[in-house]
Amino acid sequence: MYSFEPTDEQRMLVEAVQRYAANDLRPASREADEAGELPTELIEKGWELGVLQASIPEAYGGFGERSAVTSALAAEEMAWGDLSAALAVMAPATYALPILIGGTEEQKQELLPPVIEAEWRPYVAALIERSYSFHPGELATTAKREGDGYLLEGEKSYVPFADKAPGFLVFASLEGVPQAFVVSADAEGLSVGERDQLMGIHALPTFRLKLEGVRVPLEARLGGEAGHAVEPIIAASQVAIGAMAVGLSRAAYEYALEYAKEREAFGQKIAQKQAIAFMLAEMATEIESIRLLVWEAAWMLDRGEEEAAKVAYLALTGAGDMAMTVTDRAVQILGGHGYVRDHPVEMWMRNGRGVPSFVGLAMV
Amino acid sequence: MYSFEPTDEQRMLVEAVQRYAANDLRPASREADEAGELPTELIEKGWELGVLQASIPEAYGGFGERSAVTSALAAEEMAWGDLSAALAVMAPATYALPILIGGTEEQKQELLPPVIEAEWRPYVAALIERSYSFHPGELATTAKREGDGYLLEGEKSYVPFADKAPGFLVFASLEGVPQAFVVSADAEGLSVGERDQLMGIHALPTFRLKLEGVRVPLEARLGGEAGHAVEPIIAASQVAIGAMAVGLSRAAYEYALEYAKEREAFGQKIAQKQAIAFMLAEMATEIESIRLLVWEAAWMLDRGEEEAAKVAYLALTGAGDMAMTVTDRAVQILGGHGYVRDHPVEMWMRNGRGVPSFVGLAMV
Amino acid sequence: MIDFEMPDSIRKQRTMLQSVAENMMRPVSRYFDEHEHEIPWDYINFMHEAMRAMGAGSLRPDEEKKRKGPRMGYQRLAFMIEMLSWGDAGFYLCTPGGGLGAAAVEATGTPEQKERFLKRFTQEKPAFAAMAMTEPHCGSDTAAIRTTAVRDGDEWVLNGEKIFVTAGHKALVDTDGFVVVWATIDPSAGRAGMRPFVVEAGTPGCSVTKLEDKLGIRASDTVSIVLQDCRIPFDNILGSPEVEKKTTKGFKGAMATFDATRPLVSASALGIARATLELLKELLGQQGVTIRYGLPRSLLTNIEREIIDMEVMLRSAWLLVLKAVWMADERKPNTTIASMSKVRSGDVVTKITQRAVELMGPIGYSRDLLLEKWMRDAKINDIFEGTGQINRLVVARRILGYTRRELS
Amino acid sequence: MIDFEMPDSIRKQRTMLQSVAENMMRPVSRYFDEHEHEIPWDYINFMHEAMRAMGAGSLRPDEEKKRKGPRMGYQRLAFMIEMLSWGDAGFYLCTPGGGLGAAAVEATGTPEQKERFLKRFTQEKPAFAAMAMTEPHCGSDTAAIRTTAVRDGDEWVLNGEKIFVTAGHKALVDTDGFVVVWATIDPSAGRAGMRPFVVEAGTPGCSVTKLEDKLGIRASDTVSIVLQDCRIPFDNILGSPEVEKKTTKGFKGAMATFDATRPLVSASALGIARATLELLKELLGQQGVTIRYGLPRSLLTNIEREIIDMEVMLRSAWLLVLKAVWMADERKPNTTIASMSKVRSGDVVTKITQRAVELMGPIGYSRDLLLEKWMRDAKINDIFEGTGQINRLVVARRILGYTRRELS
Repeated sequence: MYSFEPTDEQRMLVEAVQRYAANDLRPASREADEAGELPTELIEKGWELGVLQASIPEAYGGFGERSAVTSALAAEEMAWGDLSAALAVMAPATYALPILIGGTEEQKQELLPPVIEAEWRPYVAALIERSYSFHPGELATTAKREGDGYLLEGEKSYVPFADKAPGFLVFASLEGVPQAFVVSADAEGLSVGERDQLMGIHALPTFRLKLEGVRVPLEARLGGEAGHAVEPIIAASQVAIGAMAVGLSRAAYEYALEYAKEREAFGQKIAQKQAIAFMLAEMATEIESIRLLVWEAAWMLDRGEEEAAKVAYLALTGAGDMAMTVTDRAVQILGGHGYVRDHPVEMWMRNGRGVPSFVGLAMV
Repeated sequence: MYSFEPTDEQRMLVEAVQRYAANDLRPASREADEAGELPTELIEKGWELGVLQASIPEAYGGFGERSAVTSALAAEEMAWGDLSAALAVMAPATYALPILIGGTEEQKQELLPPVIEAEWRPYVAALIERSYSFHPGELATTAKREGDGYLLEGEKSYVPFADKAPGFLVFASLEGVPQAFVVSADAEGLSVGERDQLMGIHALPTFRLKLEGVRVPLEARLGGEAGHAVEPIIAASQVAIGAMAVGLSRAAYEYALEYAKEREAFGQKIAQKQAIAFMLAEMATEIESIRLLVWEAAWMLDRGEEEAAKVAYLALTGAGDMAMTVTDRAVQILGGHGYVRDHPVEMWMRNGRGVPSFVGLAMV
Repeated sequence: MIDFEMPDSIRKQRTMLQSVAENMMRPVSRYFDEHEHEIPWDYINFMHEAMRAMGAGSLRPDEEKKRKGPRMGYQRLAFMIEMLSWGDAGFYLCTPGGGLGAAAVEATGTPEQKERFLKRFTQEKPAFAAMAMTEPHCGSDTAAIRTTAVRDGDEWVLNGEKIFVTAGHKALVDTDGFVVVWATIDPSAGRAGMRPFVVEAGTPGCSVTKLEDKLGIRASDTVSIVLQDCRIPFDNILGSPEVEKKTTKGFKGAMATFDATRPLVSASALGIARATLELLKELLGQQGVTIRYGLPRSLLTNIEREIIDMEVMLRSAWLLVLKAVWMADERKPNTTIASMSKVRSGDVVTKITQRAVELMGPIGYSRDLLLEKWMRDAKINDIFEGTGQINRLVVARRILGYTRRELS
Repeated sequence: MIDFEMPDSIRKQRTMLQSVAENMMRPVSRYFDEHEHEIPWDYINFMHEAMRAMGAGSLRPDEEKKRKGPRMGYQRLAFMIEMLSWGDAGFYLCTPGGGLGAAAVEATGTPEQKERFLKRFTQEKPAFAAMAMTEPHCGSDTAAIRTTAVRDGDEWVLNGEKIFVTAGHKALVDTDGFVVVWATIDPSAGRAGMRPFVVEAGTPGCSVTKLEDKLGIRASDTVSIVLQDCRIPFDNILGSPEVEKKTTKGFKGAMATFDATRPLVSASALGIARATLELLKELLGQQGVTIRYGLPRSLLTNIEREIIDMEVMLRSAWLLVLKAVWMADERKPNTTIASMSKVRSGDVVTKITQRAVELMGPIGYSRDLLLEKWMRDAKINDIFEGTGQINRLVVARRILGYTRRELS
């Protein structure tokens, strides 16, 4: 039966995240963007909200059940505060959730508690590669079966906190099929390269990660010898990035709306001009519709529907366009004020353009 | 040196065509659309303006030099009056101009005078085929060298006046290369099929044309044994259709503009609303920019520039989008009145959508 | 709980209606497009019988009261309209029963009026109801209507002209139906003077004066109506019979109707959009063109990119419709999202149908396929029940908290 | 005669400037983007020398008077600006010479004023001029400015604050330049009271108070200026020195400046767009991706379709610019097409740059390439010299024949 009403529990979580986003993330976001880093306390405070922990069963150190819908609601709200910070706080999910989704019982028991029970530590996935046409279905990084293990070769990029990550989940092509491998930070042949210089998400440090003949044992492969399906993991990331794009777009839209109601020109508030008012109406409509699409994809993921992968992809596609259009228009509505760094809209536009390339940086 | 000013001669021609378009074509267009045919006198009156005749040198029965720029100016103006009628009046150009461009001296001397010196007679090109991905570079209709001639096989569509055409210029693939062949209406194996039922240009009767083992002599091939380049012919058609799309779009834009200045709502003229005024401003801008692109392509054609084929293609691409956007918006501005057939804008929208598919129906 | 599961009852209804669409509509779609002003009686009679048999007397969610469980009348209606419009949007508008007229009675009438006016839809013969709002001099500016209603004893005397009345001919001439006519009881009062009146078929002084020739939805009639000293009973004024001058209750009634009907009009739009997208994919499939999902845009073909964009548009717009009708069923105020759904679905269906025609080239443009018809049918959705511009205004006012005066 | 042939003189100028762009700008583009507020003196000094050597003292078409043949000063300027912006739009805005300030003097000054204020651009040291219009409380609403100019004997006393002054720091602090300040001589007169005043570097009471941190064009400075009892000579009021109250001549002067400069700003926008499109094609070419022209959209790849659409947009927008400057050179009124060119080029450059970043995926988003910088640089073109919205208003008023009052 159709319903668009979050549960009371979800509502409470969203409210808690909203408080954090409004009171902690938003005020810190500009400085973090300029400095290129986030205060550790800020990340830890977000981590303590327990979004990921609530997605992991007690058996593995958490206190709940994974719900992509719930996490998507939280992710949207956190990204409303600041996208870089949301990606930072939720970074360990990119390591933990694939293990939960595709790992063997042993892997879950061994690998999840250290991530979940501790303070925030950046165990992260390494998925993205530097190619104009990068997509998770076809990886240049390779895994080869060799003796009683696998040999990993390649280079990753956009790996958050690679400089201090204790462990990685490295995605590599094994006989043409993308598979994830657990790699410790001190594995031989693994080295952290340059920090990525990107247009946006400046506050999130991401790095290149080189894998030169990195050997991992058989049990490092997610799902063990049998491996795992990669589609649900990618879909979980598309939904997460989609939800964050919605939060980011809402931030820009709301900011532009308030500005337009304050700002006067030609003897009226600029919001009273159809040109501005219609832009705002279209932004609101776009956000609401893509938001529902993200929810639907999340709901399908939770149900394990076959179409989930497709709908998650559609949601991300729509979210990428939405984020670009909405943030661009927010800058436009602020005019010259939108172009200077006194207001956050230019940052949101820089962050927004990255949405289609961020798959792998978050999971729900 | 750059200049955007037509010559005095061009201006006079345009003015004559404009009078015909406004006084003859426009008043007749709705009835012709509903009836599915054009009064013969109407076509003949347009023919007497001599647009094509002025493009053909005296040696071949005409009285001028081909200028794609001049013809584009005329085509735009005529299509402003009515697209179907413009295509009808200029239909013989689709036969004559390729002969002028690619024919041998003998072909020109033999084939052009009967078209040019007489009253309007629908010698026409048969280029388009019924395929979703039709394009002139790859034809399903084939020509095979056989004995001392060629054997043509295939089916054409969108052939104007095929039921009364005395002769056709049939485009067929000869060893993978598109080539044009002169085919008489009474050639064996040639038969006129059903009339095409299209969304728009109802007043222009177009037909399927079947070629079942049609034999033509060697000299029927445009350019004789050596053949001819097809690119300049296609480019000439892209420019012609582009110019007509500009005329059509101008008609819709101007009509919507006048309507918006007359129509009141909420105590104001609707043109005083930014939503409407901005649409009109964008329509005007779009038309002006694509118009210049069509002109540039025509100018390149006249100069025989290498890039002409590419720019003509770009112009047609832009013209197709322009025609759809502008005519759709014209309907939108008229609202309910735009949706009923009392006003011409719905017809222009139907005609406008066809632009990307009309290459072959006109030449400059 | 956020839930996207289709209820069984809706799933079953869809299956049944799909068969109606495939068997009773699609085979004759082209015929009725080319024979404008002929009436698809076979479809009308069939639908009338079917709806009677099912106990559903009209296109309105009133049967809800009798059922247990959560209300989902508007949801059911939205799915019904979507599927009928997937079949043929012109036919859908010929579905017997109340349409917009009944929706107005439903939204603003008293229980007695509902009984009196709506029961005809469950009688033996099919009947139609229409809504008459627009006038020649005013399009979207519904507050500027000039049709007057003057009280004369036990009657109202109506004078004026209405245009663009959908199914007006069927409501007044072809069946024993009615038209809801919006008229002013006080021309000096603007919106505050507006009231809805029911004018029944056969009422002297009410005549259909023009049958429009249209771009699309040709199976459906659109007419002009002239009211010349047209007398109707006093209690044909919908709602409270007291003449409350200087309030905008009447107007708000009209608006309430729009809140209820806009998502339904949106559903109709998206039915056309889905039909188009499905046929497009089918035709391309016949040519060996398949769609790969999951790739970045830089690796897609243009057709893949267009189809994927269409799927995003269609699916996300449909969710707006679904949320809007769910809110209506839940009795939550849904003005904003109702107008959002109309904005989006109007855009989506015009874009999808216009692109589909282009993508199919010379055959897309031909009347051999229904794509070109659907493009023509589609455009009405950006226009009627509030143009895209009017609905943007409604959304903008809501999100900005502006009155009509502050944003016009 | 309709003619699209590039004059030889422009062709030569382009070749030379392309080499400047490739050698002096591109190699340090990234450096100055990442070191905001550093000044690219090498480029400035080089350009100053080069322009002096060529006898062109500023970015203005005044040298025309001395030449024979048809005027083409604005055309030359447009090509120059396009190519410099192809190199780096931030650098282009640091080109010594007049910029918008000189354009205002050129458009509204007397011959004496032109001589007095513009000659500095041909002196040994580079100098800048800027235009100060916008104020904190008003963006596009230039008629609402509050900066006042009060006559006091032989002087004007200026008070007020100006923001978003492009190159204001270079004009007032770094070189011996000037700023054209728009102020009102009669606050009750609205537009009719507005006049342009020249405030030279070093004038007491004029100070630069803020250096903006920006999204893009970081090599160029954007500042706030405060005028506090700033005294300037009486004949620093541009144009006729008589104080003509209650006419809008002053304001029209500003508008005339915009007519002249909008196509030039558009040219800058399209320089960025061309740079982007060329780099995009080059990068794709390196990956073995080529573009096929001549096919219907249904046979294109998405990349081909996007590139082709970009080429259509860029080429057609450029023709608007070209026609606008040709009209300026021909002394034909070009307000409409000047604003059209601005509308279109603002759209085109934002679309092309934003799509290019997306199409190049993770590397498009990275600062390893200049694409992301150009996307940031590009956005200013939809904002300064009249936003896209303001220019749509200008076009709409012109095509509708409406006054400001009729359409606002």
